[in-house]
Amino acid sequence: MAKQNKPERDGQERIGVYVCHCGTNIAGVVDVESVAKFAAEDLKDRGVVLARDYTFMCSVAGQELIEQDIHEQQLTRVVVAACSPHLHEKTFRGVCERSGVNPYLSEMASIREHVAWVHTDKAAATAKAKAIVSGTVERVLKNDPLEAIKVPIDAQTLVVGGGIAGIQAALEVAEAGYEVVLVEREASLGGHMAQFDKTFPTLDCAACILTPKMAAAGSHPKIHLFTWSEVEKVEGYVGNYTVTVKKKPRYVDEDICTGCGICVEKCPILVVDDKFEAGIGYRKAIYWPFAQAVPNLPVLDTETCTYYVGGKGGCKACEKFCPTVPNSIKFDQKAERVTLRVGNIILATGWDLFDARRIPQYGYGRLANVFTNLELERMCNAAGPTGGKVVMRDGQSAPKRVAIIHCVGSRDRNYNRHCSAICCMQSLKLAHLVKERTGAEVYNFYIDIRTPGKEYDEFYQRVLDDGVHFVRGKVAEVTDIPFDPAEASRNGSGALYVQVEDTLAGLQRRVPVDMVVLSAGLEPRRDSSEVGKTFGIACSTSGWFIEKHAKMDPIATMTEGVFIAGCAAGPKDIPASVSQGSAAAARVLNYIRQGELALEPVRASVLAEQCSGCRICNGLCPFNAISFIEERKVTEINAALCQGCGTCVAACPAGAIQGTGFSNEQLFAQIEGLLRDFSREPEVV
Amino acid sequence: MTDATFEPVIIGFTCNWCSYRAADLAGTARIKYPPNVRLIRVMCSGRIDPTFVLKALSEGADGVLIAGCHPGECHYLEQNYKALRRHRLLQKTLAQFGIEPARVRLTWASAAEGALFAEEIAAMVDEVKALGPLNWPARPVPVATAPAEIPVLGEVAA
Amino acid sequence: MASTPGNNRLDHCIQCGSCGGSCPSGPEMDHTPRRLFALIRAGERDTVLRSNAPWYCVSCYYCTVRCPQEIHITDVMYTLKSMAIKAGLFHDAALPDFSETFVDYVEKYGRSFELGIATRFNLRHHPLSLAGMAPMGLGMLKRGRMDLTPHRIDGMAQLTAILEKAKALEGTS
Amino acid sequence: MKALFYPGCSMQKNARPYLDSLLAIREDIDLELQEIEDWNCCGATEYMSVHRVAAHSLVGRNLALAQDQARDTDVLTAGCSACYLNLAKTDAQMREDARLKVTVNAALAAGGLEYKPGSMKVRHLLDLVCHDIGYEAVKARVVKPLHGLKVAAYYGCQVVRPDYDGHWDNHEHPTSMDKLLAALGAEPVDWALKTQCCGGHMTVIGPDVAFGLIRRLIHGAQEAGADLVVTLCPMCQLNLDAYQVEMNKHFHTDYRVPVLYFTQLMGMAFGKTAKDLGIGKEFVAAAPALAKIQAEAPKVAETKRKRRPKPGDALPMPGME
Repeated sequence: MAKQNKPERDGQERIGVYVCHCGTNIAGVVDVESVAKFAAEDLKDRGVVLARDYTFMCSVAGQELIEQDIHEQQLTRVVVAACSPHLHEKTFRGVCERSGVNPYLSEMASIREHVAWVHTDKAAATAKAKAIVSGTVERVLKNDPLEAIKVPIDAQTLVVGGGIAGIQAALEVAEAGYEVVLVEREASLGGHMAQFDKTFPTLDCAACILTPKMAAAGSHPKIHLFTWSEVEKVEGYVGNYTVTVKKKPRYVDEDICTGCGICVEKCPILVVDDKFEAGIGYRKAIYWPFAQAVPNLPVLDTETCTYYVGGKGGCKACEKFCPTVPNSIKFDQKAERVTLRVGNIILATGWDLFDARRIPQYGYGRLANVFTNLELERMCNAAGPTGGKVVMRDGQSAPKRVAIIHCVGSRDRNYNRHCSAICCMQSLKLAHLVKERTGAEVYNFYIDIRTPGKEYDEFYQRVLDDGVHFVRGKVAEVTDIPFDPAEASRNGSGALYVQVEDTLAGLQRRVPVDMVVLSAGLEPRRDSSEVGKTFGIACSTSGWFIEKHAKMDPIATMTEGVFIAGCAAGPKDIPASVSQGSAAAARVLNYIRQGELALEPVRASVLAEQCSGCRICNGLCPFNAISFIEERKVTEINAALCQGCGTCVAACPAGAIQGTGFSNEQLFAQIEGLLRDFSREPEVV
Repeated sequence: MTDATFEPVIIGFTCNWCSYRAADLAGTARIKYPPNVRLIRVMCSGRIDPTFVLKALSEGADGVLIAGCHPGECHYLEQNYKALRRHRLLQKTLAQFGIEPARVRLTWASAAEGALFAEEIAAMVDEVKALGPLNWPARPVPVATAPAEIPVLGEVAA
Repeated sequence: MASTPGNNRLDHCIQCGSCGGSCPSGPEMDHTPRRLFALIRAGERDTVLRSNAPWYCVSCYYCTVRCPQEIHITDVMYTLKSMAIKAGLFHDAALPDFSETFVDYVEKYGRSFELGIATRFNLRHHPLSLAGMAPMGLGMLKRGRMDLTPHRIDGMAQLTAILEKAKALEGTS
Repeated sequence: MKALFYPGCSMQKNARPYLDSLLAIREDIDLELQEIEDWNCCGATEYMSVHRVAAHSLVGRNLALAQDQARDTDVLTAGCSACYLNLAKTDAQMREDARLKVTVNAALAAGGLEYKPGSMKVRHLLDLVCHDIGYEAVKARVVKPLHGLKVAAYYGCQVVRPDYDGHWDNHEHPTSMDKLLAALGAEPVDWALKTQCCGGHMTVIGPDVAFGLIRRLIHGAQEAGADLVVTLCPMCQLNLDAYQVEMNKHFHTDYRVPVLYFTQLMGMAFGKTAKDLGIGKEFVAAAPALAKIQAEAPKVAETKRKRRPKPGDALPMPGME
């Protein structure tokens, strides 16, 4: 590394101040020349030897400007008044490092996000910018030259969620030759995609394009699969996470069971499967979620199995007929906990369907022939409960008139304000399938047809060719009660009336149909805030995980080492989920390949000679980094565990705990700088 | 004594993970709020030592805003609760210095709440403007501040 | 026009039609509430004030609770009615007259008086159907469910002062 | 429980049975009602169409009187939907809209009154009975359970919507009156039209619209197997009962579905006499329907044995919860 300019203590410091125009973003509101002049003149006594203002400090030219000044003017510290440090702190630290100044002797003064963009009064904004520059100069004087802390990265990666995004991420990391732990809460991989019959716009069969990836993930030597399991606890930090995975009991021994299926066949209990079959199919008490389940293992549902219900230990048919020796049915199997060390975590926890019961006027749960889109997907699926036939609730008769209602629960301030991105396309696909399977008259009720993807609008044209009727209007209600006997006689009993204003025709219509399909929107997982807390990341007000940057870094989060992919961060279609899975994997591989990660050198440490052993700080650290040394009656801080929050630094009555990066001296100086009143000194004209 | 031209100066302590990003988000969303607050970034609201607040007030600030993550969402798990404890204690100390407790306000703002944080700042500016300038060093300390009900030791012993 | 005090969220309307679809008297309206908002935004002041929609509104609040943009549609209808009266533009005179007859009685007695309202309104607008109303009127009388004479509240002077002041303020508000 | 009571104009004569039955059952459910002295009309759905601020001031006078006369209760209750809605709307909008609060109070000042928004909690009578007095307390008072009586609970619109203060469980599918009827021993029928509109003032200014709506409600109640409809609003009762006769003339039909108030049914279950409860004043006589109470022995609802589903059976039906 280049020779470092020796940082002299106060007095001989040579500070360079650079005020950025950021085009007109800053210069449009803040008088950048006057701020630069202020730094050069009013802060000369504080060590500022040079102050410039320039159009784009973050540009190559801007950076070279600093490098040139450091060499020609022997600058020892740099202050850049521009945007938020979250954007370019690394850039300007890099400039210093390249030109022989310790990177941590540079500071950014945020005069764009905190001044120019949020104030309109130019004079007040300029005055505020000057104060912030003064505060930052005082602070930078107190900065110490530091070295980034190198943290080793454990090469194993944790992927949470076995949907298409999680599978993709796990496969990409494993293919690169690194270990992956894939944890899935349900009994099999596949996520919601496994429930679909066809996918838009290509009408590929969902199972045909998903199961190969599931099988690959299931059998990949580098992927350790934990299905029917949940992550219970996460400790540690990027590169060194200790994760506790709770394997829920399957009551089937995974190593012995061959997946022959006799137990499922013999089990006498048939119950409604409201998980995979979305409530319109049945399953046994011991069951596979679906035929192509990976792993190919059944799981026993203790709520419906007679052995457990009433605790009388009855039936046990599955155990009797199980051919394996020793018997793979284990009624007393308990939950197991496994702890693992991983370096990075990818959350691909997916989405929940909006509960259509929350709109009573659509009649779901009350009117027999009102279905949700997932129920229709299961009906269309050849492996589904109706063998691919689209039928009404009686299980036999095919509908002659079907209504498909878009935006159920979406784009509505009473329910979910967001648009679910895929529910128009899913409605078009379902319209096509219903038309194809039953030849029925199909009515789609929409507010806007949104077909943003490749070949999406072409698919819409195809559905128009099918002769599907499109009525623009948000459906007001669905009722089975005719308005008057005349309407009843026209449509026969059992008809459902979709009451809507056809906004293009400008009149209120009551469209009689036999079957209504509610295209419900995507919602964040109901437990997304708990999961967020477990992994130390935040949820937005509507419940989706928050990205590090909505546009520039959508798969990272603010917590180093935790990444998000797929619908966990917001509604998106399958191609986007797959590409986010790959993107998250690429980012993780980048970290693994580096082998170590440079962390902010922000740590606390105890000056033993000043520590009075009062132990006030001992209880303050949730990371147990603070420990009391009995023999020497002083406290010590374990730098590896310390996360640098500084709570102990603030609490120490003797000031014995030092905090690098945010020391008391730095903050006191910044306060003084911010509040220094320059009006008394004569304004140098 | 609040003349119309008084513009309070308020020092704002924000934590790197939540409230500082809320301020950034208010910026990217171009949400306007009064320019009276000057922000300082710390890693966590737990880092804010009550002496920083007293230092800011003695240096001429008319108010101090402390903004951390919502309880339960702290990047360091629970350190914002300690900021809450310190703020409650500080309120008592301020009262004894004759400083209106409303001048030091504690609030929470998550990274997604740019608009809320801007509103919080605007509300505080109005409140401090109503209280008038602090210029603490010159402010007389009210005498009868000790609450009467502290029993004299003698009575307790008897 | 957009100064309707009901709610200035009119510009948030995405023309989805859930109000028009929910309205019990929607089919009889010349313009559904949705179309009225489009007309308001198009500046079609006269067409809007002449519309019979606000008068056919039965205040069942279906539209208000179902509006995905949380526009207080029923309140806007009330505002349109009072603006129509002020502007003297309405579909047919009978519609506002019922409200005004009701108001007259309340302002005279402090309480409503069904018999008076019904007879005066029908006399003026549907004299023929007055005869048709007789059986029901008699039925009500027979069952003691109709007063023959109005009752005046004690604080009439107080109420009148309040209403006069309110109307004066409303003129300005 | 003590509450200030705003009876409203309809209860004086048209809805006299509602008032009589309420006064009759008052002790049984220990509900102490203190009528507001010299209350004035709430403007129903008409006054607001002419003058907005004056309408709020009209209602404001009632709120101010209630606020001044209130002793050890801040609950203000009304039996009629329109009165309840206007009181609640004025209170809520004065809370939200500072300009309206100032203007209305300026008007009230002309009468020497002032109303501080939020000082009165405006609640509908049914809301008090179901949620404050409670189904158990009501059940405990039942002397003569209404077994054998099938009832369609009709909520109308202005009580459940817009529900400013969120008292009601659901704008579209409320269940509290159904539960109350069950507590009385009656059998509430499953009836989807329970919050559809009764036509309101359309019976006067647009009879065809009103008759269509009334027929749908009456026809729906009959289809659902109800012996009678029970409502909680004088205007709904008027439209469904008195105008049912007119509707029959209009459509040449012969519907005979009686319409009573829920307080009358409560009175029946508490063993009060029909006369005390004002039963008999309805246009479509309720006597034949009421005769069904305890006519035959209550058939015990046989629990259908959950037989095991077979393929080809109907698809399973999602529950309401």
